[in-house]
Parts: sequence; C-alpha cells; structure tokens
Amino acid sequence: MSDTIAGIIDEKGKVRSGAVVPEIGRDDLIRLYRAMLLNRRVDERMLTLQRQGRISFYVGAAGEEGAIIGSAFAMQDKDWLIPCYREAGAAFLRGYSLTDFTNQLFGNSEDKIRGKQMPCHWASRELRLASVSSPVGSQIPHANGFGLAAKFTGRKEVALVYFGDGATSEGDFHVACNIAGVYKAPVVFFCRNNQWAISVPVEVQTASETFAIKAKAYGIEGVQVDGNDVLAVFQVTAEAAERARKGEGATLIEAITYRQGAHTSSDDPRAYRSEDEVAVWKKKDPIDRFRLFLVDQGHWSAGQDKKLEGELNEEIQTAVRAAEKLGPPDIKTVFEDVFEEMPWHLREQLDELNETLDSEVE
Amino acid sequence: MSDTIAGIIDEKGKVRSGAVVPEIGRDDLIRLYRAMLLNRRVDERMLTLQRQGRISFYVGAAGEEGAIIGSAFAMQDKDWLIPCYREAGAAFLRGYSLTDFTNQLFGNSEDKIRGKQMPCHWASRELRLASVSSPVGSQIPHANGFGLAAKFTGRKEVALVYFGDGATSEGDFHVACNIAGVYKAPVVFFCRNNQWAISVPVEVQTASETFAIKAKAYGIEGVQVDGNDVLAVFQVTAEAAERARKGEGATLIEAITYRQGAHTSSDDPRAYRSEDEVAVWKKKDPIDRFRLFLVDQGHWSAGQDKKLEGELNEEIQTAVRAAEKLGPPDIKTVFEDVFEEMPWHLREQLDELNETLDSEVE
Amino acid sequence: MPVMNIIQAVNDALRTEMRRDDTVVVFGEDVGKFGGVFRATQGLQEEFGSERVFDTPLAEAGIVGMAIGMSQNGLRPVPEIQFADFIYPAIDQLVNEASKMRYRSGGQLTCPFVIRTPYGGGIRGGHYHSQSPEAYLIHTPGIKVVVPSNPSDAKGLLISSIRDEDPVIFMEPKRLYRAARGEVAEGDYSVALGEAALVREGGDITIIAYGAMIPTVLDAAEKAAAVDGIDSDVLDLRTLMPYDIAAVLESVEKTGRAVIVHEAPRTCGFGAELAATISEKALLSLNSPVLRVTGFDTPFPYTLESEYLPNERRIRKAMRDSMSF
Amino acid sequence: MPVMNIIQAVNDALRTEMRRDDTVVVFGEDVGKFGGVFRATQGLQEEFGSERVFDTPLAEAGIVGMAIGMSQNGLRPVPEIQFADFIYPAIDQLVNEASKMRYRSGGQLTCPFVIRTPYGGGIRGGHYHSQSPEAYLIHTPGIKVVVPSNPSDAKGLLISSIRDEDPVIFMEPKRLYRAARGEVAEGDYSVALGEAALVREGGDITIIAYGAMIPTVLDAAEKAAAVDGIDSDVLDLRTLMPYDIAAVLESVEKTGRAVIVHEAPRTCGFGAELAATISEKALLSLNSPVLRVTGFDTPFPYTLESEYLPNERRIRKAMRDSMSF
Ligand SMILES: Cc1ncc(C[n+]2csc(CCOP(=O)(O)OP(=O)(O)O)c2C)c(N)n1
Ligand SMILES: Cc1ncc(C[n+]2csc(CCOP(=O)(O)OP(=O)(O)O)c2C)c(N)n1
Ligand SMILES: [Mg+2]
Ligand SMILES: [Mg+2]
Repeated sequence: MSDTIAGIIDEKGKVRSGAVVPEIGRDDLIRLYRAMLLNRRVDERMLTLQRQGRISFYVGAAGEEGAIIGSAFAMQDKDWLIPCYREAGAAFLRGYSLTDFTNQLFGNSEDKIRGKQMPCHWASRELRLASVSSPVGSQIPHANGFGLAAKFTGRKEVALVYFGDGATSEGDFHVACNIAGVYKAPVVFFCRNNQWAISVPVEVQTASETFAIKAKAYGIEGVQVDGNDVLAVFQVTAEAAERARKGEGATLIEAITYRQGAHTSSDDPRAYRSEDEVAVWKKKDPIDRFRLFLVDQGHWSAGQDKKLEGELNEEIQTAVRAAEKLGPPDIKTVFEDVFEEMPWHLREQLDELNETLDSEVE
Repeated sequence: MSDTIAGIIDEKGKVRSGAVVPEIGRDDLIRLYRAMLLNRRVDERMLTLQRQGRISFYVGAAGEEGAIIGSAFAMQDKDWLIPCYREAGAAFLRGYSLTDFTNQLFGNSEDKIRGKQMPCHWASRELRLASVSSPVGSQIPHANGFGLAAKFTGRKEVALVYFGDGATSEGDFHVACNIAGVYKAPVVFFCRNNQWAISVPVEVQTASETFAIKAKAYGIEGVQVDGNDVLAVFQVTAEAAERARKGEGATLIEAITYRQGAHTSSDDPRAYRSEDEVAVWKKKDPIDRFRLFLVDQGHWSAGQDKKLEGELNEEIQTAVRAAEKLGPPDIKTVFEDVFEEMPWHLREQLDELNETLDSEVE
Repeated sequence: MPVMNIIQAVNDALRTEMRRDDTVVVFGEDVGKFGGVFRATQGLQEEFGSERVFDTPLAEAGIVGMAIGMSQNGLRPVPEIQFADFIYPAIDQLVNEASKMRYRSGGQLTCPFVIRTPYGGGIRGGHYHSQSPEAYLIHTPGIKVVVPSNPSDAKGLLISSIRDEDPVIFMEPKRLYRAARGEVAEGDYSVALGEAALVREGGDITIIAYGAMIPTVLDAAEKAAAVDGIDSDVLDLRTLMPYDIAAVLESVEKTGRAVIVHEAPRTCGFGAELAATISEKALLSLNSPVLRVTGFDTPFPYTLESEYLPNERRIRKAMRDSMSF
Repeated sequence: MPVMNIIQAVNDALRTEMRRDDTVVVFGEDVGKFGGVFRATQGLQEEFGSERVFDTPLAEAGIVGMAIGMSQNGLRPVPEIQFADFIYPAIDQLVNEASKMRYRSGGQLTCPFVIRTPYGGGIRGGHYHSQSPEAYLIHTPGIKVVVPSNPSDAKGLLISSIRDEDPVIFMEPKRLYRAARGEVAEGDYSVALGEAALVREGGDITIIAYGAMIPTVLDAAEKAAAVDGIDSDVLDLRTLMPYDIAAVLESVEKTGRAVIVHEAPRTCGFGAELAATISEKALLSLNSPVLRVTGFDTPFPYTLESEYLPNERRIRKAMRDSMSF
C-alpha cells in the first residue's frame, strides 16, 4: 500500500500499522458485511438466470462491493446517490428491496419503473436513488444540480455520484468536476477505478499519474483509497461528505479496485485479459478481507456466516420465484410517462396499436 | 513575474535578469514585430468599418498579439495551425494575405471561403490554417487528428491548436488533452488566458490554481508563460513543438494575457469590467514592450516605426478599397460545397430559388 | 398594457415567475452581472441575488446536466443556452437524460426545467449564430418545444413553460428580439402550451409557421391578398411539441391547401412532419400538394442569407403554385 | 461466392479497403485487441498493426474530433461508435464541425471519414442499445447516411462509403448482424451510394424501408400477398442521404400507394420526409394517404419492445388500410 493511498485493513483482514479503525458499531459492521455478501450472491444468481435465458442481461459488481457499499454507507439518507449501472449494492444498503430489484430485472408488471429499461437500470425517488442510465458519464453533471438545489434551498444534502475509470475520459466528467469546483458544490465524485472499461485498460484510458490527481484541474480535493477496503472507503467518503456538507466543496475519490467478472453478461473478458491478473486481484477480495476482519475482531464466526448465506439464498430464491411469475406491464405503459399528460399523438398511437392487436390478422 | 511563469523581457522591454534571449535574427524579429503591428492596425481599422456598418462583425485581438504571433512563429510551415476566431495574427505571420482576409470580411465574390461564414472565420488549406468555427472549444479535438495523421504516415508535423480560457471548461478540451496524453500526440495546446470569456472572469471559469496545471489530468506537460512577452511565448512554444516532434508528447501552454478590447464588435465590456483593470493591462502591452526591446537592442528606431505604420496603413487601405468594390458570390454558391457533388435535392432547391428570383413578383 | 419587445417580455416573465416561485433559478453563460448577451436577464441578479441568477463556466453539457439534477431535487431551473447553435454539446444530456427521465424511472423522477435559447437567422450570423434546431428536439420524445413570435406570447408561453412539469425548450426568435413590439399583460399572465393562434383569416389557403417567420409570413399574406388575390389563413403554431393538430386540420380542411414555412433546412425539418400528417389526415380535402418554404439543405450561409431564408417572394410563389395546381 | 453474415461482411470490407489503401485507419472503444463488442473489427489489429487499428479512451467527441482532423490531413478514418445511442456526445462535432467543413472552407477542406455504428432495436437493449438516430443526421446538411440490410450490401456500401469524399454515417442493423446471411463477392466490390434496391416486385402498393426493417417488411409482404391478396413493391433505400428519389417515385407512381416503415420515432422521423415528398411530388398518383409504420413517439421501451417495433401485423394492417382507403 503506497503512502498516498488510504487504507485501513490489509488483505488478511488485519488493521494496518498506524491505521485508525473508524468507529462503527457492531450492528453497522454486520449490516455492511451483509450488504456486500448480498450483492455478491445476487450477482451470482442473476448471472446464472441470464445464462439460462430467464433474464436478458445483467451487470455484476464482483470485487467492487467494498467501494460501492463502503461509500454509500458514509452518506446520510437525505443525500442523493447517483449511480451508474454497477451500484446495486449501494441501493441494497439503503433499503432498496430485493423484490423491487428483481422485478426490475424481469421488467414485469410490478417493476417500479414499469418495464421501461434493461435490467440493472433501477431508480427510487423515495430512497433518493437517482435513475440509472447506460451512457457512460452522463449522470455526473447531475450531481451538481442535486447538490446545489439543496444548497440553494438551505438543505444540507450532499450528492454522491458513481462512475468508472472509463467515464473520466468523457466530457461530462470534466464539465461536472469543473463546475463543482467553481461553486464549491456539495458533491462527492466517486470513481470506481476497476482497471478496465470493457476491454480497455486504464493505460489506454488516460496518461495521468492517477485518477485522483485529475482533481487538480478543478481545484477540488482528490484522494486515492484502497477500494477493496470497505472501512477505508467509508472513511474517505465520510470525510469528503463532511467537507461538502460544511460548504468546503467537492472531492474526487479514486477507489482502486478490480472488476473480477465480465463487464456485463454480454462480455467475455478472456478475449482480452489474463487469468493471472484476475487471480492476483481475487486475493484482494473485499468481502473475504472484511470477513476476516470481522472474525478477527470477534464480531463474526463461521457459523454465523453459514446462517447468513442460507438466509440470503432463501431471500433471493423467493424474490426470483415471485418476480418470474408476473406478466409484462400493460401495453399502455409504453405510452405513459413520456409527458405528464399523454398528448394527442401518443393517444393516437396507443389507439393504433390497440387496434392492430385487436385486428384479426393471420 | 512569478518563478513558474516563463518570461524573457519585462514591461519596459528590458531582458529580465537571468533570462536568455532566444536566437532570432534581426529580420525575423522585425517580421514578428511587423505582424503584431499589422494585427493591431487591422483590428482598429476593421472595428471602425464595423461601426460604420460596412462589415457586419469583427473580432479583435488587441493585447493578445504577443501570444498569438509568438506561438505561430515557433512552428514550421508544414505544421498545422488550428485557430479559433482571434488568431488572424498567426495567419498574417504565415503569409495569409490581407487581400484574402479582407475579402473574407466582406464575404464577397473573391472570398476564398465563398461568402459562407461570418467575418474572421477564414481558412487556408494551402497555408495549413484550419478553418475557423465559432463554437468554443470544438476545434481542440481536431488537433489530435491532424497530429496523429502525420505521425502515422511518418511525417514530422506538429499541430498547434488555439483556444481561450473559457474553452477549457468545455468537454472538448478535456477529451482532446486526454487523448493526446494517451497517444503522445504531436500537439501543442495553446490556451490564451485573456482573463475573460465575454463577461465571465476566470474565477468563474475554473477553480483550478492555473490553467497550465490542468495538464496533470492528462499526463502531458503544462507550462505558464507571460503571454505579453512575444519572445517568451516563442521560446516555450518552440520547446513544446520540439518535444512533440521528437515523439515526447503534447504540451498545454497557458499564455497569460489580456483582452484589451471588447469580446467582439457585438460586445460592450463597460457593462461588466472596470476601466482600471484594463488600464493596468494596457501597461503590459505586448507590442509596446517588444518595440522598446527592439529599439533597446538597436534593431529599430522611431523613424522606421513611422515608415512601417505608413506602409501598413496603405496596405490595409488598399485591401479594404478593393474588397468593398466586389459584389456577393454567385447565388449557386449557396448550394455548392455541401457535398463533393450536388445531390438531386440541392439541384432542385437551386432551381427553385432561381425560379423565384426570375419570377416577376411585385 | 405596457408595450414591450420580446427581450423585455422574456425578462418580465422571468421576473414574474421568480417573484411568485422562489424555486425558479436562472443561469448560463453571461446571464448574471452582464444580464445576457441579448440582455434578456438584465437586472435579475440585482433583484434575486447570485444564488438564483448566476454565470456558469462555458459548458453547455454542464449547464443542462445541472438543470437535470436541480429539477429532480426541488428547483425550477431556467438556464439559457446563449445561441441555439450551441445546444449540441448538451444534446446527449437532452436526448439520453432529460427527455427520458420520467419514462425511465416509471414516472418517479421528472425534469421540469426550461431551456431558453435564441434561434434563427436574419442577423448576419452565418453558420453559428443562425441555426434552427427544432426538428432534432421535436424528434426526441419527452421534450416540449415552444416558439413564440411576439412579446405577448413570449411572456405567456414562457410562464406556462416554467410551470410545466416536463422539460421545455423555449426557442426565442432572436431576429425579432427588438423588432417585434406589442402590448403585454402585466403580472401573472399565461398562454397555454399546445395551442396555435390563427393570426390571419382568409379562406383560400393555409399558411403554417412559427417564431421569426410569422412577420414575414404575414407580410407575404397581405401582399398576396393585395397583389395576387390570394386570401390566406395564417396559423402561428406557438408550441411545436405537442402541436395543435386540431387547429391545423380545421384550417386545411377548410382551405384545401397548405404552405408550411420554417427557417430550418427542409429535409426532415418540422415541415416534413406537418406535411406528412396533413397529407395523411386530410388527403381528401387537399386540392393541391402541401408545399414547404424552408431554409435550404445547406449550412446557413453568410453573405447570401436573405436568399437562404424564406422570404416574401418565395412564400408568395409557393402560394401561387399551390393555388394554380 | 462465400456466404457471410453482416459482421463478417463489414470485417471483409474493412480488410479489403485497408489492404488497398494504407491511409485507412480504424479506431474506437474496444475495437483493437478485442475486435469490437460485436467483433466487427476482429483480426484487423493483428493484420494491420496498432497504428492503424487501435482502442481509444471512452470519449465519442474525441473519437469523431480526431477523425475530423485526420481526414483533413491525409488519412481515411473509419471510427466505430459502439452503439448509435452513444453518438450524441459527438453530435456537436458532427453538426457544427464535420458536416460544415467543406462548406465553411469554401471547398478547401474536407472530411472524408466513415463512422460505423450499430443501430436499432430487437435485441432487448432498452433505451440505450436500441436507438435509430438517422433523422438527426439526415437533417444535418453535409452528412451522408447509409444503412445496409444484408451482408452483400454491407460490404459494397461500406467500401463505397470509405471511398466517398464526404463524411458518411454507416448505420449497421445490429439485430441482423448475425441473423442476415448471404453470398458476398470476394475482394474489391462496391455498391454505389444513393441507389435504392427494389427487393420485391408487386403492383399494388409500395413499401419503403431500410436496414433492419427489410426482413420484417419482406415477411409482411409475403404474408400480405398470400393472406390478404396484396402484392407489393418493396424498396430497400440503402442510402438515406441522398436517397433515391427516382426509384421511390417510379414505384409509387406505378402503385399509387405507399407505406413507409422505420424503427425510429414517428414524429420528424425520416418517414415524415418521405411521406411529405411523395405527397408533394406524386399527389395526383396517390390513391390513398401515405402511411407510416414506425417506432412510437416514446423512448425505446424494454419489456414491450416487440409491441414498440414495427412488426408484420402492423405493416400488414397499414397495407390493408391503404388498399381499402
Ligand atoms: C457514452 C457511452 N459510450 C460507450 C458506451 C459503451 N460502454 C458501456 S460500459 C463501457 C465501459 C465503461 O467503463 P468504466 O467507466 O470504467 O465503468 P465500468 O464498466 O468499468 O464500471 C462502455 C464503453 C456507453 N454505455 N456509453
Ligand atoms: C459552444 C459555445 N458556447 C457559447 C458560445 C458563445 N461564446 C462565444 S465566445 C465566448 C467566450 C469565449 O471565451 P474564451 O474561450 O476565453 O475565448 P476568448 O473569446 O476570450 O478569446 C462565448 C461564451 C460559443 N461560441 N460556443
Ligand atoms: Mg472501469
Ligand atoms: Mg478568454
């Protein structure tokens, strides 16, 4: 671990020499662990469903749970989280139910977003989880808006926006960080540097020394953290959120982590990277490490772990069974939610579709 | 002058202590001076024409001639210059004729771009001057293409692209510098920091310490130079071009200068900035300073200056008189140059227009 | 009622809404201290302070992106894009983000903001200060598009746009900014979105237009009546998405003839949609083909802009061609 | 002749042109070592090296901007935009830069490049992996738009596009990438831009379509012939800008009826232009209104995408409606 990269627990789950463990009660530690494990098990299960053709697509986060969940844990419930497609873990931690998540994967009649988007593109206004979209980086400028809206109306909310290493190459990353700098927007820019953007490695993404150093271009804080160390991620994010809340401006956090799996269910990473590289990073797995820490600290045991695994398995099973039973949303949902009210041309198109469906063709 | 800002001659035209004057022969020094003065006098004259309603619009460069012309002077003829709207001086230095320039201002039948664009939006393929467009920053990514095309075909050309402080806030600046970093593109990114983007001062443009420091985000070189010191600008640009030519990658140059006049002929800066500020910067004028230097070094005299002023005045007068006499381009030019060949729909539209013009309305 | 030009009417609308609703905020390049390059936001920063009226860095994607976030978190942003020609760096934010937000969240999240932007030619602005990008926006489901042609509508429509729950692009005819003057109601005053105005009545032919073309069309209509003996209905659409199909069909079914006028290039312009829809829905009423008088399918030229722009001669020629078909 | 799918035909075209002309370069996200997420550029880096085939950072504006510079300085870039849905960050580079370069420099500077991009729905891709942005591009003067529907045309049109002196957007129907198979000529083989193909002959009605809709339209045409007794001309436009007006009019003047089919939203879609132009130029030949069967004016939905996309039932219904008008 380099001097400049924040870290608290090492790969064996031991507290690093000189590191201070943040004060987090046992229940919260277990809550963190549970969310991470849930994320992992959900991913495994859903990728299987995808291979079986029961859902069309899936985005996993294996290896990145520490970064995703540690950072979300540092935020208050009133703070908006602005995710990209890989942050289901953050949503779970916040209370987004497995039922809602699974219904969205199936795009069924109970899907809260009404079958409108691909799997893993959820949203929850209630939980202050912004809507996931696929375009890389396009969510980043929204963070300034979420944050400044709060600031201008005297609410002490912070917006945390997630994105990958690849996203830093887009113009949207730049305009967002630059604007945040100028207004000291209450924003945390959270870059999951998982080393890859599909098949493109970080060296082809940028020649800058680190991703964190890009903060210099914007006069905001920049910090690198071991992204596989959930406590360190929590710590730096909490500090960044605190600064933002106090009006001291934005921070760009680079969480150094690794995408252990394929980019998405559509990808096959064996075509472009070595198994050796993956193996090296699997040894740094954030969940294994955190489990060792919890056991080491006397908070957790093998027995408890087994029980938890059983619970999670059960929960996931139940959600999938229920979701799979449901049919698609009603046909008219295709035409709803375009505008607050359906204008004439959409009413006409809906009628046209209904007529076609009714017409006795064949 | 701060330690970190490159400078060679001071505001009185004296060589700064410790500074080394680049080796430039007397003829070239005078060529530089002539181009700067021409730029200033052309601007004055054309702004007058604009006020008189003889041309519709004009963009002046008063105060920025040192930055514009010093940098252009550092490049070889085979190198592409990719200007924004304020770089007429660079074009003049390269041999772009006052006749061509003035015909473009009038958009007349001899205009090399055939009346297609607003004043100050010239182009010259022959002189390797890329086409000026108005959108801020959109020319920057082209520089990588110009530079890499040369590199990939074994030609040792460098591309120099000009833009303002405001342009650094656009996504295009970012994507361009980042890509240049990754490929070590033979490019010089030349930022004229003239302190203002229309009415927006640099503090509202970015919170970064300097513009040059933004290079850190891209792993390219970054350097600040006194933009009102034509020799220093030449020096840092020559060094950057040399590095680029040797395959060592791109440089972001921040030339610190000042827009003495209005943003364009459409603007009135008295609405947003103080005359005091302008006065302070007029004392640092790049032309006055360089004239003092030339005289000090025995290269120039008041008499020669007077003669030169006369020549320039004459040249400008002649060009304006000739340009103003010419009529507009032929009507069919509206439909030409959209595609290599005119497709059916444009031929039809041309016919339609001709018919209307022929029709005996009234 | 006070007489205003469009700039003043826009300013008045912003002021009225900002007084009524303190979640309305205004930002963009040069809109703060300077009051905008066209001065539409003049005096607003003095009255409402620099948290509600402020300059931004030069980044359209950042401006629109910020509006998207703000509008989801309790504000009503009314950002300015300095010229419609410069909306393209923000097109991804509009097409992939703002326009789809309500849809993709199943109605949970919405983006009620208004982008004000001056559009169109006639000011010797060449390629980059003359474009009319409405077709790109109309083709993007989830965005409303509003284009006033006079001060009174400018105020009334802008107020309605700000109160609307969907993202609205409010395109201001810059050529008319100071040229169009007229009475404007004081205080709270709105014109409903989606309703066209029949600004001239005549039974022979229907001319459909909007924004900066309206005065040109009205001149042509008068001249056509006086010289060519053609008496036309002139419909000012005012809202382009969703547009007032009932008004369009009512007039065309009456006259049996239609000419559509806009500045944007012809191919895939909004005129194509109108002509296609009229030809589909009113084919049997048509006595002649629906004609389009538009900007040509070229970039906007500089020197020959008055040849490029639809003008009285071209409009009258189309009217005569339609009548004599 | 070898049998290929569209991916293979595209790959073959790139290889053929890269062998013939060493100024052709290929770049984009994931196109290098990986050979593209759809594998269209597979093997090219091995054969031509990493200066001619290379990965880029994730920045569409940077990719297109680079192509603009390269094409002005002696190269023929053929960049890939990974999905047409992600072309919007580069729209400013296309609308304000590439498309206007020849015009604004008075013909001095040109941008001969080809952007390859997979477009369209039918792969359960939802909003962001299904869009058909052709209308935005066609409305932009100075850009050509080409859309093949089968492997042979994919090869021949891509080769013509690369040899063209203007910027071309080459939209590949991703739904057909592996589904459409057919014989493809070996080596140098081109299909001229601007020429439609009459892919089915029948005298009753004209169906105009392109790209991924062609197989659907052909199925519908066969079914309509067999079941509904309607025998149609099917025109595959292949090039949308400039499109083959002669072929369109020839068929419609013969049949007197037209149905246009595309996936993009209806309003201001390319179908609007076709319908407007046909209705204008062939009004007297028309026996019924020109109908459009298109994607609806909503973002592209996920679960109900087969209801959203034009399908056989909707096409046949439009054909019957047209016949019985
Ligand atoms: C604007 C845009 N361009 C391209 C894509 C295709 N794409 C999807 S994910 C991805 C890589 C993203 O990498 P990164 O930002 O590092 O995030 P990660 O997937 O590694 O979490 C690409 C190129 C896209 N979704 N959006
Ligand atoms: C994309 C875009 N947005 C807005 C404008 C309007 N505009 C023209 S110049 C300018 C300021 C540019 O400032 P800077 O980059 O510092 O260059 P300077 O004019 O000072 O040389 C603005 C906002 C534009 N031309 N293009
Ligand atoms: Mg990544
Ligand atoms: Mg400036």
